[in-house]
Amino acid sequence: MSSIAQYLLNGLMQGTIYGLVAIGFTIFFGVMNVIKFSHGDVLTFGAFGGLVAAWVATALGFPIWLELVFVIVAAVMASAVIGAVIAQGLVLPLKDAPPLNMLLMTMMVGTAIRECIRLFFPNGTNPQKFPELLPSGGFDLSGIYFRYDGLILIAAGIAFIFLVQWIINRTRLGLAIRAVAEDGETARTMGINFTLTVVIAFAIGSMTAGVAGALYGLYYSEINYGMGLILAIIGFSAAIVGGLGNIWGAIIGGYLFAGLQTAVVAFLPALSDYKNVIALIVVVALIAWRPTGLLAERGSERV
Amino acid sequence: MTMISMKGTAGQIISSILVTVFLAGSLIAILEIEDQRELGICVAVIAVLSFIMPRLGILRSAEQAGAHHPWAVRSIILIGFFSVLLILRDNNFALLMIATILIYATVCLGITIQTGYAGLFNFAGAAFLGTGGYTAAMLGNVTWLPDAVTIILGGIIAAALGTLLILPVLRTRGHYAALTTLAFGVLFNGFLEANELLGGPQGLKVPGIQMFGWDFSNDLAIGSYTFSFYANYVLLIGAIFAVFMMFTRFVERSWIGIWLDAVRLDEIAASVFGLKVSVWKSFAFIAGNFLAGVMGAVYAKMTAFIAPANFTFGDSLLLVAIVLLGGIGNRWGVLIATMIVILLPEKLQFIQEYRLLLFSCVIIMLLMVRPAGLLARRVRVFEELR
Amino acid sequence: MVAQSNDVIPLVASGLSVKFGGLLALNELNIEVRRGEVLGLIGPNGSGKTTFFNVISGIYAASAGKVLLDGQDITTLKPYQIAAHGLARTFQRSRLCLSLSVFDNLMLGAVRRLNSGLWYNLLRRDRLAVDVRSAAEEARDLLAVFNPDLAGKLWEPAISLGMIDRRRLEICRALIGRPKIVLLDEPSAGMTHDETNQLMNEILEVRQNLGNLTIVIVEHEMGLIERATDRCVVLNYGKKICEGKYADIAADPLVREAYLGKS
Amino acid sequence: MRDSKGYAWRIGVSVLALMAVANVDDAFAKEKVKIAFVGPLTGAISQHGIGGRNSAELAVKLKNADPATKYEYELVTLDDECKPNVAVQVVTKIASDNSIIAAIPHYCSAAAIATVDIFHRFKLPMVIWAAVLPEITYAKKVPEIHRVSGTLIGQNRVGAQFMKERGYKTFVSFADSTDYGKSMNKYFTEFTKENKNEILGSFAVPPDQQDVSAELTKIKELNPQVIYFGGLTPLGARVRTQMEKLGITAQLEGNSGIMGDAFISAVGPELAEGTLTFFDSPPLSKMPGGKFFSENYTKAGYTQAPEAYGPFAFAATNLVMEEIERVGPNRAKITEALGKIKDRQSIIGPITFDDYGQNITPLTTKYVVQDGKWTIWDESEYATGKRKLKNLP
Repeated sequence: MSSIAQYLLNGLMQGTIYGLVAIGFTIFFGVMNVIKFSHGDVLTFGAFGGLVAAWVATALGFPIWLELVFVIVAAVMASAVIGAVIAQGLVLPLKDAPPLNMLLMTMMVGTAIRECIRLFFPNGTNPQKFPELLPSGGFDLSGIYFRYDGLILIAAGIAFIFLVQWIINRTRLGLAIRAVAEDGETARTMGINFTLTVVIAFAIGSMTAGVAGALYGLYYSEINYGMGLILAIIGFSAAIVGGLGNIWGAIIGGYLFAGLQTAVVAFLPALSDYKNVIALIVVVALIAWRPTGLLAERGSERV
Repeated sequence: MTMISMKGTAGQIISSILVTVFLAGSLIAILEIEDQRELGICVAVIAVLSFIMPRLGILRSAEQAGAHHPWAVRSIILIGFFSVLLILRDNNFALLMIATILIYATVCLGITIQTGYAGLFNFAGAAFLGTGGYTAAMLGNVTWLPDAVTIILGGIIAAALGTLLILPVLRTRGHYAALTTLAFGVLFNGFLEANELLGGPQGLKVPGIQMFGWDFSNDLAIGSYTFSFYANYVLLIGAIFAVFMMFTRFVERSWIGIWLDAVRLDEIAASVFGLKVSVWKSFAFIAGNFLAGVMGAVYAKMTAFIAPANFTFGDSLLLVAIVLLGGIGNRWGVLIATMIVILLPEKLQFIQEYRLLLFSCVIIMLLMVRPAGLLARRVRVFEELR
Repeated sequence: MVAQSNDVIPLVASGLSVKFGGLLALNELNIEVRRGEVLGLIGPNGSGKTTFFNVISGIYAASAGKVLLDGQDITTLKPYQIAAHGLARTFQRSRLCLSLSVFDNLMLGAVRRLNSGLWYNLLRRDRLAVDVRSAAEEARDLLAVFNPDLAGKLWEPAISLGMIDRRRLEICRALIGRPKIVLLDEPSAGMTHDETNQLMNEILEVRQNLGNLTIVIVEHEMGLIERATDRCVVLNYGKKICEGKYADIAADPLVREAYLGKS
Repeated sequence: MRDSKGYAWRIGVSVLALMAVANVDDAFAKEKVKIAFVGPLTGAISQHGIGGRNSAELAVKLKNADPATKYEYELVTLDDECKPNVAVQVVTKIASDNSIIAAIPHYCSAAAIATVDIFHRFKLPMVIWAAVLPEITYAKKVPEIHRVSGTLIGQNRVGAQFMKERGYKTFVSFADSTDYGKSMNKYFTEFTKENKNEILGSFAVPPDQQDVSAELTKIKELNPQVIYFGGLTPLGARVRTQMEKLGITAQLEGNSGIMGDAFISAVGPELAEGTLTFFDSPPLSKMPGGKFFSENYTKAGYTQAPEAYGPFAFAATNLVMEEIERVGPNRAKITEALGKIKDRQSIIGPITFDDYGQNITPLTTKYVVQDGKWTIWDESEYATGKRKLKNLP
């Protein structure tokens, strides 16, 4: 029984990270009808930003809790900046190009970010040690090993999900983003600064990646330049399964994917290396069954 | 720059000769030149020429020639092809690169039918290429089966595997369709890595091609010239490429071509006027995958080895990049884009680990500068059938 | 194809309803279209005219009731199956394939009449050439009825045409398939008064050549309805509120109320 | 953060150097001889490829600096991206370029297997500097094929015996799903069964898998004394850190794939402490030419570490150049000369090629991590008993 709970805990943590990544995809799709495939590498960029902040913090002798805040803020800002730069410099100019051009361009941007980290970050190819800033150890509750940092990170992840949810649905800025998502032209005529809103939306979407990157580093205490690609594929699948444009869909998609992966290893250990294969098979089957995702995407085609 | 009058049959023939000589010449130059400085100059000259040529209307009239005197243009192209083969006859590496370019160009013809004509996103091109390759590997030790049949079977099995994806592909649109094929591509690669029967990550050896009683691994002697054994593959793949270029042209220049375009542009209108959209999408999807499967089998037999690492998500991305950069839906654009996308990383070997970075930046730049691709697709005109 | 006997009514909608979520777009509609007539379908915006067309052509599914085309039940058929029964239509917002040539757009309308076999298209190129030539000829003649210089632009992309020529192309696309019934959705939208008249004459002229084609036309231009239709049906909030000759319905208080609101 | 301008300066200089090399007209210089280096310079394990490339470059630089040599050597470097089809492409390029006399190819086994036939077809002699899969040399006798690095059989045989002596009984194997991992697992299982120890389970995950907590939870259930890891540094680091997170206290037994300071810096000295591994060469410091190699390597200004197989690339390049000095730049002569190499001194110790071209002298050395450094077992405090391995019975 105890290991079932342990699997649940692992799945929850993974699901939180996949959910955060998927939220980014949903926001970009909502606002610009664009799949920004470099999102996974923006996450890596954020994580490396956090790592650099950690080095600086230890150099300046910050206390642990201040270093933790400094790392998370740096990760979030790094991703936000690069997300905004990509939006302004590459996504907006290609706004009217066919979707395939945009998809390919964002994939190449992802590759470029990955290569830059690998080449120009000192020893970029090697896995990097991420400092342990959270209290280590854990406590045993009837056989289940609960780690302090695991619990804190899951809570932080879920808190951030609600924060983004709140920004999008409860603030004026969120209203502007949703208006632009609904219909760019009308939003513009209503006096919303289209470009600025899009850039801010991309920045917020990238911030979720930054947080996910920092959480990833803190939880696994190791980051590497190539972790973005597989996270992008999983985050993209989660956002689509949940129904693009729908924040809750992305979150559910993230936990679903993590659950699938954990279930395969927990119940079919012999197939553990088919883990991603099986999860993706389920994703394809789900899409065949509900072609616009579980929580149907915004209205079907107007005739 | 006023258009020099290239009208009239003579003008058109001359222009198509000029275009063929230019293409053949730049291919030979890029393959033969190793020194970085000379290569830089050569690339600059090619860039300038390819900037001037359309301005002089040479490209336009070469196209006219293709429409009005198809067999004349085809023979010019054939002569060009054989002269390249003759000049590079003992340069093994150059011939291998030409064969690789023709393989990728043919696969991209298939993807052009899928994405360019029917509008289906296919991010699993490498998976179908791999299916063909693994079919050739598995059937390798079935000695009584002639290689021609193995290659065709590669295509059939790839097409059959594609039908598993038909339902999600047909029911989804836009980004959802992209996910379905993307997930399938990643899944296929994961399956190969984990599967023992198919040789797992270590890969499999694949026997070479024996056709018409001739072992392709022997050097070829024609008249007084001896050709490297890769020439056998270049000839076979060149022939297959020519057949499928004609197949793609016939598909595009027929009622089917119009139906595919209509399905891409407006499914509802297409259905309202009587087109069973699922039939035409399936036709395009299966035809494209068949092409990928056939060339996968040939590619595996030529490189005599196959492993999952060859068919990753990145390779599928490469195929999509080629089709896009060439000018979506334009057959000749696909050939030229394949040359660029295959030769560029090879020629960038001298900057070693910075190769991939520069390659991705070049693609981004091309996408920003020429979103419609190198040779944008012209409106279909049936006038040669008039 | 079912032999077209004269007594069977070409198009019958009985008890036809369509629900979008809570909204009842069509409410128990009973409409009959007689052979060879031009039926006007009028009503204020949002009264369900276009929804009616979309249900008949199979794009929207009916929530209740039945639709018969030549006596055959087409309620649950898909658009391409209904087209095979000889029904063609135009769209309120033009749905031309703009990047394709005028000829290609027209040929889409003639899908039923063209041979789409793989063998034929890929290998019988000579026969195909003959087919294309005759199709081009027929296309030119049809376009010439509407606008002679449009007939000259067969190989131009549809995007290069002006608004009115695009509307003519869309109508020709519906007619070239020699359908039994044509549904015209606001053909005169965006046209001046005399342009509308001229367009209607061209439609009626072509109708003669095609042997008394049955037409259902949705229109706001009352002058055109008066001149061109044999009968009219007035819809309001998805219900049929009046039916009959134009003169009678024009006088009907219910119709005036529907259009002008309570006086 | 170290100033990244260091990189820009290095790129600038190498580009200028390349231009200069192309221009200089060597009227009086010695005859130029080209040898090729092939390794994974892009992708997840490019640190090993770049470390190997730098070491090979260093060997060529030192050789050219020595006035007594007859020829001037030029190293042609190519990236095989650790992919078989790219490997076939680049090897065909160097094999069909007659000015290239010999090659130092491949870190990745899948790439090496794919190109063995091409080296044979074009009679291009080569010395593999890293790929450890046995089939590369032992599949069939090919005169052109040689390998300085040991196969992974030796390290598993010695490892299984060593763990038996320590008294360990129950094992779990955790390998990556590449050919390297599968082969490691195969020989680990073979020799562990030979020593009558019990394998409770074996797991395989793709090398780029980020989260292995699910598999480790399963292992925690099985509660083995030792976890055997068959894979490379990136995955190894993740396994070790996530073991700690899940409170798994099993002893970690590694392989040559995690040798090198990348593993220790990735998991941190405390977690790396006590990790055992078995590697077919003495540590750099203990190698006969070790100090000489590491001094020159840092002096040459390479920022990327040579990694575990750097010295092997250096030794292989030197070996080839020594043979060229002896018999002249001719492929057939070099192939024959390499075949006859016996007890040839090199910085990684004596090199002897058997008739399959496999270097049979590398002695498997036992290592344990002590205070953040790979230390030879016999010289460590674990051997003297001052420190204890984990889970000792």
